[in-house]
Amino acid sequence: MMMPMLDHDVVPPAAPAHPAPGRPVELEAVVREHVAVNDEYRYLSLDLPEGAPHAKPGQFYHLLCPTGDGLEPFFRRPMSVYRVEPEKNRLGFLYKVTGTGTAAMARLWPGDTFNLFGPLGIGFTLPADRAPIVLLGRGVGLATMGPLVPFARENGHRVTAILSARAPDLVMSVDEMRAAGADVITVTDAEGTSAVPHVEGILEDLVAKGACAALYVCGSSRLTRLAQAVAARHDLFGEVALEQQMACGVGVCFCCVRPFRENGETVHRRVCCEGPVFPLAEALA
Amino acid sequence: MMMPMLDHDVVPPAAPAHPAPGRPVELEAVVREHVAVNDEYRYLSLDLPEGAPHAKPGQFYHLLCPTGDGLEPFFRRPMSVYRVEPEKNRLGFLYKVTGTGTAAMARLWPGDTFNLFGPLGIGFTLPADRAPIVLLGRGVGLATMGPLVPFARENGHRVTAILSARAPDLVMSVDEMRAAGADVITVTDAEGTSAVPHVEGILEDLVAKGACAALYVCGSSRLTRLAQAVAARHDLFGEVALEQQMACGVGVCFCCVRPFRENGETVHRRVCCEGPVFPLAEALA
Amino acid sequence: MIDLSVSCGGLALANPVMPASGTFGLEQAGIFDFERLGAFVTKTITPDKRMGNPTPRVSEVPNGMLNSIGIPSKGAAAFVRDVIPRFSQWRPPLVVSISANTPDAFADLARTVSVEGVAAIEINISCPNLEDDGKAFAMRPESTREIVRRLRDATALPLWAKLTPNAGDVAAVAQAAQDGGADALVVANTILAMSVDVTTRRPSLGNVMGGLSGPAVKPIILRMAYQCARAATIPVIGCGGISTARDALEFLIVGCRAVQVGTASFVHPSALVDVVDGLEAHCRETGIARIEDVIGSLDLTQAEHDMMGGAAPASDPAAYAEAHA
Amino acid sequence: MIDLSVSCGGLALANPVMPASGTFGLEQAGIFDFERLGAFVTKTITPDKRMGNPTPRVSEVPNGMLNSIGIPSKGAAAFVRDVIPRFSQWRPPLVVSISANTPDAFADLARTVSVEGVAAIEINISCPNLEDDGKAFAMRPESTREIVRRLRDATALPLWAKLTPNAGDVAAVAQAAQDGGADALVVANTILAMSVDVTTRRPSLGNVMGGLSGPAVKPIILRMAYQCARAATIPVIGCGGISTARDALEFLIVGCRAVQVGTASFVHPSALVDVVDGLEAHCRETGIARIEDVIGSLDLTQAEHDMMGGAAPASDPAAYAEAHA
Ligand SMILES: Cc1cc2nc3c(=O)[nH]c(=O)nc-3n(C[C@H](O)[C@H](O)[C@H](O)COP(=O)(O)OP(=O)(O)OC[C@H]3O[C@@H](n4cnc5c(N)ncnc54)[C@H](O)[C@@H]3O)c2cc1C
Ligand SMILES: Cc1cc2nc3c(=O)[nH]c(=O)nc-3n(C[C@H](O)[C@H](O)[C@H](O)COP(=O)(O)OP(=O)(O)OC[C@H]3O[C@@H](n4cnc5c(N)ncnc54)[C@H](O)[C@@H]3O)c2cc1C
Ligand SMILES: Cc1cc2nc3c(=O)[nH]c(=O)nc-3n(C[C@H](O)[C@H](O)[C@H](O)COP(=O)(O)O)c2cc1C
Ligand SMILES: Cc1cc2nc3c(=O)[nH]c(=O)nc-3n(C[C@H](O)[C@H](O)[C@H](O)COP(=O)(O)O)c2cc1C
Ligand code: FES
Ligand code: FES
Repeated sequence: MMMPMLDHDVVPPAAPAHPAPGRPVELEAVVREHVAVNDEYRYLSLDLPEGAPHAKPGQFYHLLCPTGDGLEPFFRRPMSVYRVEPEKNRLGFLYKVTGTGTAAMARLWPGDTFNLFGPLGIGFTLPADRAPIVLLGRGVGLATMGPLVPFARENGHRVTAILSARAPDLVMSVDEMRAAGADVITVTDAEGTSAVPHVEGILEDLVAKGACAALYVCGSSRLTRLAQAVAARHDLFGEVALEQQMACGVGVCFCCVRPFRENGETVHRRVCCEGPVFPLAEALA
Repeated sequence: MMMPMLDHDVVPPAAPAHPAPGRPVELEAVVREHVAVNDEYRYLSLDLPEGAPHAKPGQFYHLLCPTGDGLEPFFRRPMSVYRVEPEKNRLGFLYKVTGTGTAAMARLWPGDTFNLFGPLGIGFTLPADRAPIVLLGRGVGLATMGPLVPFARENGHRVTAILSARAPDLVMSVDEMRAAGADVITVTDAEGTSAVPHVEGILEDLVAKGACAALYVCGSSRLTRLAQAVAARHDLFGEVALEQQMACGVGVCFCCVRPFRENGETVHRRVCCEGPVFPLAEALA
Repeated sequence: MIDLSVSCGGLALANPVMPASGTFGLEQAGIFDFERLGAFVTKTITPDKRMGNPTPRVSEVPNGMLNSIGIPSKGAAAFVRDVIPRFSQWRPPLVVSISANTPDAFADLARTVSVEGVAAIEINISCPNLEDDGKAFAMRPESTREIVRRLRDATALPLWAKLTPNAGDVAAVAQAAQDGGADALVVANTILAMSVDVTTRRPSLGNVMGGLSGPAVKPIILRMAYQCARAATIPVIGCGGISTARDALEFLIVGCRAVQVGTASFVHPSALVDVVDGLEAHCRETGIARIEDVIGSLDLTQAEHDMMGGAAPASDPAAYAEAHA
Repeated sequence: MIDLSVSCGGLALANPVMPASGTFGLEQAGIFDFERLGAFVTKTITPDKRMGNPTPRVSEVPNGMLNSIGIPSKGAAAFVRDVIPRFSQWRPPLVVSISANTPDAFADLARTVSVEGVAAIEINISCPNLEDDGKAFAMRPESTREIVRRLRDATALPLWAKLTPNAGDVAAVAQAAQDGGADALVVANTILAMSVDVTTRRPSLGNVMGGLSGPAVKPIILRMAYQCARAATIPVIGCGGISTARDALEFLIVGCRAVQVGTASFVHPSALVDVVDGLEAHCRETGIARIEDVIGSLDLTQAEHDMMGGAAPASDPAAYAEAHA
């Protein structure tokens, strides 16, 4: 490989090597802003203490959600970074209230402290050669994809984002992604545009146009299988960000395993430290 | 007995019968006021919901202290009423932060709700005949004694309160009790006036002057034993308010027992429902 | 109308919710509506008058409590004379909990309380058997079978055997109780535990060790109730850490026919009635007509749940036949 | 300078704090300072490569967690080759946890890991013995004595026997392990438990049942550690629900010579080091020069504590000789 490497997170498609994550720390962040984005999602912006390490796109923090008044989350909760602003020492999460921990988190007020542990895990890698990339996300997956857009644009990649949701008002990040320089295509169940064959058509078009040299997917098993098929068909580089329940978040408890294909065998890998971003082809989705 | 009875809480010294407590309920009170009285004590005033039953002096509530941020009290905490204001539908507690529950309670803000269960237990009874009474209290005991002053005054009793504390600035309620019509004598460790022989002298003087036909004591084993001796010597009516750790608060779990003398035998009685106010002579203090 | 009624251990109950022994008494009559309960269960009584243990008798721990109340008791005679008749004013059946330290005394007591007004006897066999080195009857299958048989012969009333979670093989003890003639199993009593005040270096209980109850024990007792429900054919009554209708549902789903609520009533005085209301609400919301349909409905199909909304491929089952770590 | 050092089970430890097996690994090297630990304890390894249990493998419960990780293992050979040497860069001694399903395989494994760099072997005998109907070795005193004896013959390294809290008589098992030749006892592994998702009616773990750990188990395990420390003369290492220095002190006060911290590290990644710091601070604040002075310092004098600041008269001790309810 003779191509210039822009960053150690940018590797050739043939041998995607993962960057070593920054050393994680436990820290007390302070809530800056906490708003409802739509009926389901909330955006939480935090000020980090001086000198805190910053996350790369695809990495996550393990959050100690506050206890009290009947909500007693015991474990930490994993959450991908949605916005990373190292220059302002800020961090943003985009999240959906689904259970105890996120409900407890939803009660944070500006000025409250919030205990985070991170950054954790291995983030996204970009293909070499400023190759154009396509993001495919649904639901919470959009949050994980968020910071990939500016990261790829800064590294000279053209970005197309296909955002899937149940209804048009639940598609998030369209404006942010456009502002960050992505072409955005939205598909929704309500409009009948989110079905696999239709999305497959969009992807094939992009591949044909030379706009899709690498595929990134998150938030849906269905879309992951589709992306795997398209990537295999055209021999594209690809990554998938996966979720699994976590306890330790650092690789010692082995609770967060998912099955992968490796040399024809099924093996278990830990989402927290061998992922959450994995080679697309190897995931058993 | 031919004496007129002012109230069913006012009974002749010879046969003190306890009034039946009002039916206790679980309710959500709202914090009106929450202030530090001195370095150790706080005053919490609550608005009760419409129609809530009101406590009698000496009765208590069982408080569900809020959980959160590392303070996770499991049991309710018993707390005597310090101020009862049925006409305003209000209730006040005077308390000392001593551990988990009271520390959690100390974080309540005006407007917060606070879950109470009560009123519970059996309160103070007054002697018949508008006989003059003497209150002897120390520490938290003063809180329990608080509402006895207006109650006794309204029923025509002359009241002398002997308030004991480590130091003069820790004696509470002096002004309130004076305003309610009590003669107040303060004794403190710092001034060297709180020792048993000195307090005994004060009591003997009061008895000699005819100002002490009944004795009420709370908050100190030492003072309880003194009061027992003086009451026995002069055949005075007397009551003591006792404390013990509680779980149920209503008499079913038998955790809150203390030993009493009954016909020469030692028996256990439950502080929550057979007290917390007991005949002075019978307590093994 | 949701049908909450269950038959359980020889009794027809209006609903499957009753108090746990030692956490309920006539003192609560003004606090919640006694008519709403599936049954009454009294504090354990012993043949003779007893004082109980030294104070402190309780101590709180994270999400639970320790108690070493002991069994203060006014004796069986006073109980039969003064307490039993007072329950006749309400409809729910009365279950009397008894205990004694020898088989003879236990059998005598069973006879003594087999009177008008008593619907069933719960035998608290977690107490030490003085004829067996002080080991609790329910610690071993053999001693359980024997004492239940003795008591079976002593009374015609339904017999509920309350097991101890301190036994190493609760399912075997459950089977033994069934063999001995028990009509139902109460799973279970408190778990032996302790805590220490680090400042004074004293045990937090006057009795040093005591029984743990409350939410902290629920996952352990639920497991035992499940094991007993699989091991025995007589009804299992779940008891341990049940505070809400959801907790009660967990026990019903794993196969219990009824539940007992103890410690929760100390935190929320109306917990028992709240659980009844919650069961009814759950049935209504999920379209269940009879609570009987919930009992034993545990779904053991191996679908690995997928965090991403699809069904993940099942992994190799052979590789999974491993013990928990 | 506070002296935190203890001798424990054949090793001299700089302090009494170490990780619990299965909650610690090389992955944490960047997260807290490994030099601060009293010892390292590895995840249990098995002779062969294993996959572990189906997901979900963990579930949270009030103040604790359930796990059914199983023992995913790369096998002993890979472990000896790849993992053991990497620990030599730090000073604390390395304790390797092993397990197997037959006495022969267990003994072989003990020999395999008796290599340079290993200071002691912790034997996880909570696993099923396939030659005894799948009952875990540590469920009964006899099988415990036998397996410990077998392993005692297989290695010259100090042997720490890790007991299961699911046994009915842990103190008897502790004595048996000592008889078999164990150098220390780890009390204890997780408590078998379960929980159910009321909405799906599925067990919350893929494996149905799993082990309970975390603060919820502390009062139970503390009681067992106390019983074992009284029953055995070899050191007891407390393990169960320890999250803070105060928790660790409770175990030391009842007689443990060291403690292991597991689940707490998942909530606070620096929990182990925080416990070490907390022990030191406690000693400093209370004027204790050596942590040894805390060990076994439980005060059993029967002074009923009085809520009113005086000493209450002790009640009749005879009347108190009763079982907990
Ligand atoms: C690497 C990673 C990144 C994530 N990023 C985001 C994000 O940016 N925005 C967002 O809204 N959500 C994200 N999630 C999902 C998020 O972790 C869950 O929604 C959250 O844990 C739910 O917790 P709860 O207490 O509200 O729900 P409960 O259902 O009460 O949680 C119970 C337990 O299940 C776990 N759990 C439940 N759902 C999930 C899930 N989908 N993934 C992992 N664990 C789960 C919880 O952590 C907890 O341990 C991410 C998950 C992972 C693994
Ligand atoms: C009838 C009655 C009336 C009381 N009235 C007042 C009052 O008006 N003002 C006031 O400041 N205090 C009063 N107390 C004492 C008050 O209940 C305790 O200070 C409080 O329970 C301490 O709880 P904690 O969680 O802060 O302390 P912790 O030490 O953390 O409590 C641990 C456990 O011990 C119990 N406990 C600790 N101290 C006492 C005690 N003295 N009495 C009973 N239980 C105790 C707690 O309730 C809890 O269950 C009264 C006690 C009783 C029994
Ligand atoms: C204060 C208290 C007293 C108890 N007394 C008895 C008793 O007398 N007899 C008995 O069989 N169980 C007794 N128990 C055990 C309970 O009946 C029940 O088995 C246990 O508390 C678990 O249920 P819970 O977690 O809902 O409280 C007592 C429990 C408590 C907390
Ligand atoms: C995720 C997890 C994995 C575990 N794996 C092992 C193991 O491999 N071997 C073992 O002996 N104990 C294992 N345990 C048990 C712990 O070592 C410890 O005994 C138990 O968790 C109690 O301590 P704690 O409450 O501090 O976690 C495991 C516990 C957890 C939570
Ligand atoms: S969460 Fe513990 S190994 Fe991944
Ligand atoms: S607190 Fe339960 S009987 Fe008094």
